[in-house]
Amino acid sequence: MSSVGFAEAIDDAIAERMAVDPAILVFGEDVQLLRRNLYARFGAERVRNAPISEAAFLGAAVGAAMAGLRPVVEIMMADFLTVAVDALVNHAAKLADFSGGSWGAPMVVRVACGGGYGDGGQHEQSLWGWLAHIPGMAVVVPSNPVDAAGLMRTALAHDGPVVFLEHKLLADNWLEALGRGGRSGLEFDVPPAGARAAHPLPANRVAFGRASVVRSGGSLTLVSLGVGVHQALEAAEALAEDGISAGVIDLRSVSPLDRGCLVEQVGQTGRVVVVDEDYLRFGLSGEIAACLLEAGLRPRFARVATEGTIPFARHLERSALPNPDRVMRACRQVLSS
Amino acid sequence: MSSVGFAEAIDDAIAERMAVDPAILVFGEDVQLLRRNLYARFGAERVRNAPISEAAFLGAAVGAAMAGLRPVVEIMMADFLTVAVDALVNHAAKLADFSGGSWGAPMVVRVACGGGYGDGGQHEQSLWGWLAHIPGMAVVVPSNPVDAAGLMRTALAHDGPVVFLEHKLLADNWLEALGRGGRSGLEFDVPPAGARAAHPLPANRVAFGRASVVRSGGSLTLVSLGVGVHQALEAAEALAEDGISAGVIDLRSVSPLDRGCLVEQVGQTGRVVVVDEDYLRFGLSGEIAACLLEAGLRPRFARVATEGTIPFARHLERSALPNPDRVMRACRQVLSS
Amino acid sequence: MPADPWLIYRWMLASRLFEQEVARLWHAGLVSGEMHLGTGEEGIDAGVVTHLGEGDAMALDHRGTPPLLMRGANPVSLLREILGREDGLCRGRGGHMHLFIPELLSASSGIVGASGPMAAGFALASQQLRPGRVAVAFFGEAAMNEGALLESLNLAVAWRLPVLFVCKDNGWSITTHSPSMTGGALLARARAFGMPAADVDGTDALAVSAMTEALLPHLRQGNGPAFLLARCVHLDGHFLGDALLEAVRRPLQVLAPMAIPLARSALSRHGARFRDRSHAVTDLLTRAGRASSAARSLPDPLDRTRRALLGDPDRLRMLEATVAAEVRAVVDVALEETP
Amino acid sequence: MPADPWLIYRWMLASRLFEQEVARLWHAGLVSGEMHLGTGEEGIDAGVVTHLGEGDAMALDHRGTPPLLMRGANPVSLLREILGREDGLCRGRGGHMHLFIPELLSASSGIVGASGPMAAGFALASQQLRPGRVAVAFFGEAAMNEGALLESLNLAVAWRLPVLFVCKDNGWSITTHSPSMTGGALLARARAFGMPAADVDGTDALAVSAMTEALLPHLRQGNGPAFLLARCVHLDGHFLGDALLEAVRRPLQVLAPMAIPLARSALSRHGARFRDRSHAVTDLLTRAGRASSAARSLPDPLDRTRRALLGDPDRLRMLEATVAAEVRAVVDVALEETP
Ligand SMILES: Cc1ncc(C[n+]2csc(CCOP(=O)(O)OP(=O)(O)O)c2C)c(N)n1
Ligand SMILES: Cc1ncc(C[n+]2csc(CCOP(=O)(O)OP(=O)(O)O)c2C)c(N)n1
Ligand SMILES: [Mg+2]
Ligand SMILES: [Mg+2]
Repeated sequence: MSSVGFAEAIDDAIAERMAVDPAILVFGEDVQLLRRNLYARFGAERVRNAPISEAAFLGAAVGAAMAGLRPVVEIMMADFLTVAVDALVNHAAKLADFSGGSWGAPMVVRVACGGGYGDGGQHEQSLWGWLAHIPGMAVVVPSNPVDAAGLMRTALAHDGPVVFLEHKLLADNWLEALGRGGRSGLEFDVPPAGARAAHPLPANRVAFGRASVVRSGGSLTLVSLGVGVHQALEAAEALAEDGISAGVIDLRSVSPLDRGCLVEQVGQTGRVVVVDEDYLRFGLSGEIAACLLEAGLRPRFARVATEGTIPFARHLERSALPNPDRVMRACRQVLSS
Repeated sequence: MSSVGFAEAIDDAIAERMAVDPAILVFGEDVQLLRRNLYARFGAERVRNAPISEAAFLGAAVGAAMAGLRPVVEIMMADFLTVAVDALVNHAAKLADFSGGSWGAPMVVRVACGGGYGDGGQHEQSLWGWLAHIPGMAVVVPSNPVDAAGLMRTALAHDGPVVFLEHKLLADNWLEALGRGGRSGLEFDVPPAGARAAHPLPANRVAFGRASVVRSGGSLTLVSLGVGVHQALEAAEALAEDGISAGVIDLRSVSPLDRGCLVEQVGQTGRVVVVDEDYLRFGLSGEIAACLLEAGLRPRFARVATEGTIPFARHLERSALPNPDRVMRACRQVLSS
Repeated sequence: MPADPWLIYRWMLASRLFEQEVARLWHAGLVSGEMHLGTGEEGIDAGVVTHLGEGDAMALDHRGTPPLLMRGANPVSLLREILGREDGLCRGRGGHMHLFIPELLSASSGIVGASGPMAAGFALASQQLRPGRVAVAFFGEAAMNEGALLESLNLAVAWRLPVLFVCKDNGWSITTHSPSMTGGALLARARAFGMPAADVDGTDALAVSAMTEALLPHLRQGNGPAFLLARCVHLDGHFLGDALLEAVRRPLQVLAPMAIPLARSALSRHGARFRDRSHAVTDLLTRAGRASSAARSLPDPLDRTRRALLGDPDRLRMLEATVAAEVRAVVDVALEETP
Repeated sequence: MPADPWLIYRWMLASRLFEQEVARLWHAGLVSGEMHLGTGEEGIDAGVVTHLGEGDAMALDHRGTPPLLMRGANPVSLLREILGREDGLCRGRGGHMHLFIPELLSASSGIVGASGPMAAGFALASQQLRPGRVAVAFFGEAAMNEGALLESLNLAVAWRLPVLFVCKDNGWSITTHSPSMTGGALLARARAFGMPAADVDGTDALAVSAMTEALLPHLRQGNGPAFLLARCVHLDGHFLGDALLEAVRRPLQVLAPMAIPLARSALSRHGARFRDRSHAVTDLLTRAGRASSAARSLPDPLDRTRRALLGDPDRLRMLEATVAAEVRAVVDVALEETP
């Protein structure tokens, strides 16, 4: 059976829309090679390499979006957003509010994120909670090719800025370039169901702010996104062997956050474990806690996230990032308390 | 009785240490005028104006700190950190971890923050939760001159990066320059106990990660920082008239966060309202919720924070930022639920 | 098409009178926060903006009011925005630093340097959707040290974007004398990024206009960006209530309260050598004077342009009366309560 | 003090052999993640670093290993760090892009352009605490488009900081040909910020050394920064496993799997005009060739320096044998298990 990879699914969704919407441009560092299939089809005007000037070209994406284009701008890694984040925080995200609703910046910022291949703490951050803190932009994090394509379709129809984060363990081209580098015999915890899907993919959109209950379960709710979803599913399988029924929510979009789904699921189980590859504090896991409390729930709560700078060494990295063992421990903790 | 203003208290604490520690340098845009008392005493080598190049001079502060200086670097407003935040996120905050503990960057980033004087959404952000999301740096937010001086003393002895946020409603020089501009008859909600304190100030340090219980109360705990503390106190006073005893915690430092104090106080009251001028989602208020749940508490919870871009118009701004009315409503809500 | 001096003067005057009203309202406490006026830079704004037309875009800095007025923005809704009214241009959300008019492809930002990338983006859209149309970036000379702006100079060259970078050089960044913080010369800096660059006396609106006219064909023909450096003075200082300017205008009121803590601090035990301290104090005391003498060193651009029109005094008087009446009417209407 | 070619060659060779070992270990799967080597830029590194001494600082980019070795870093602990061992230089936390040696005032960063501000900070500390000592910033030519680096050029001039900006120009930014994304000329760009700038053939270590020697007094005497532009080639491409380089070395294996989707995409309905598509495909197919012919256009800096030493073949043979033995020993010791 033929299958589609994660990055390919996204590229195809973009190509689909580029073919009918001449306002879509793709630009960023090395995109002519990275997105060579788009380049070969749409040419150098619409698929542009950019200088290493993230502040300028992300800022230009905002202006371009305001003036009638729909840019898909690539920032190689979430870590590098730090040099350009003003364009998002003070411009793209604020435009609709500042202009009293009269102007918008329909743009997609496509960014590779996440770790698990030993590249060190300036190249493996996730930062989705950090980005979502700023009101005015959507932040989405697909966990599989079907959702990735569906979310990209929505992003390309959205009327404001969207940060589209693709995890490097799922996007095979990134993992190949940054982790494997043509070497064979290396091991990465690539979740097969996250990295590839059956061909052809469904052609639907995935709405922002709609989580997906990827496994139902009555005694515990795992909440995650990106690669974490697969770790959560793995933990849920293991718990099932002990007769414990754990549900898993794939958030898919961080902002907007599907509070309804969270409240409904956790309302049934009374126990929640958040699996979040972004930093532990002042981020997504906290927001979920607050949402549940605000809804009047009083759940048992634990979280598995990244506590400090991600270490380079693979064995240290493994325990710094969420992993199935850590998830299992957190589950046992909320089950026993 | 003579008194000391908020900014003056900070300047004095810096002068105190500059007099004995030649490694301390102050730099940033316009600091020769902004910190003219330091300039007049310590001269142009140690109090330096900088070009409008925040990324370069904040980055240079990291290098300078690594090479033996202790810079106090000023970024005019928290909003402008967006153009320079890479120096904090990927460099200052990661140095100790990256170097395996062998190197540190003792530096203080002094930043004006907060709103309440009608300056619009690119000049009134707080962003402390956003900054605190990144592990590896301390983030402190004093609510009065005594704590401001005490926290600055600690910052100047700290072995890593510290972001020191001073609220513009408390720092009279900022409010004068940006809000009043020499005009008389304008009204600002300046909390008197936050803006000035009796002279002389105590000479002690205020430790990071130590909240202060500024009012004790058994039926509800208000948690805040900066100007919000005074709004919380005002709400607590009003509740007292209805016979409700509300305690108030002044966090003083966001990172590290005093989880112990939070758990102890909320453990007693079972009800908590967070008053946070930073953005509502994925920030401080969520982190507090998570800390309480992690500690096994199941409190009634509400939060008053900034939900969207801060509007320019004073009346819109007032209801976008936390204010005593909003705090009161949240208190009534957790009391009635 | 060579500039019409009458039109240019008309817009300069309208902008000046409008901003004087803004200042009055601000001083009266009806406008909150900071207030950065463009008074003194009207020669640059008018010289450039009068060359723009349908489909051309503008990325503005914290002094966005004059270019917007000159580009034909509705002055009533502009003033209402500045007043923070919900019937203002941006429903009171933006204020004077965040003015947005999609129909005019014009947007401001309070982040120094942000107009560079914004204009590059506008120009990219022109290149793809509206060939021949250009984008102007307005910014001050101190913004030329901001990374995003420097990057945008390069980006515009690399992508051949039709951006006219207009650097309004008043020599000051709030209280800092810009040459003291700027390496090399700005014109050479722009040229080194590979674009044509010219400088002009920004108090001479007709010269600015002529230079703009000379540069624009390069952009409109798709050859990439150009850079215009124009000197000016901000007559009302950095912002209203500017301490430096006030120190000159009302030395006693401003300097006296500073003097005691300053002297106390300068004379404290432990600190720099005496020479360094006295240099610092002298610097503080003379900086205000330097700022104001710089101001006096350049003519008011309005006077200068007006002189070119003195040959027809009747028409001039008429024009001035009309513009004044218009601005008065704008203020009256803007201040009206809406139902 | 004029450079000792023996010393320079010694360090170039040590670095080359060390990095070849790193490459071997990386290919064997013992090193994780990306691997950016400095092979090919040793002429620049050695020509500069051999002029540094106690108190001088280095801010490094993603190719930090050669300068650190040449500055005297412990090669065993360096290699262990690259291997991700807890007995490595940074206890396995950093890896090859994040190498830190406080005693040598040397720090790396994987963020392009970050070495500029970092070096400015090091130089500020020199100015205050260690007059006469300098800081070197190493970076690639494409980093010259990063705002933070551009700002740091200006900052160093404004504050007269003793920074030597060393731009290692290999002409490529991963798969992008740098001239296509860079406006103007880099030497002029640096000069326009107001600092002396020189260029040199970076494959000629002795020329680099002489030029560095000529520039450093300016810095050590407190006159501010200088800029050195040096051409080079990265013999192992952007990083190990570099697709462009591999496409040249193993065209069938690399290009074949790309060809089918590329052709399918280039021939899809809806898209650019045929001319644009064919231009894109040709560009992709020839880019690898261009990268490799650029590589072949410059000599290997080691060969070149070695030629200067052929007059004393015995000494040369001895030196090479010693260095090789040293590096072998380093690898052996580094790979040992520690108790
Ligand atoms: C990124 C950023 N840094 C600092 C500021 C504060 N600030 C506002 S205007 C200004 C001076 C700008 O000088 P210049 O660019 O010459 O423009 P001018 O005000 O003289 O017209 C500064 C430092 C800001 N708004 N944004
Ligand atoms: C801010 C930032 N943007 C992008 C990258 C990804 N990146 C790493 S190296 C590189 C190319 C650098 O080119 P150059 O500066 O010429 O150095 P070279 O690799 O050729 O030595 C890029 C784009 C990064 N690490 N940091
Ligand atoms: Mg200026
Ligand atoms: Mg290069």
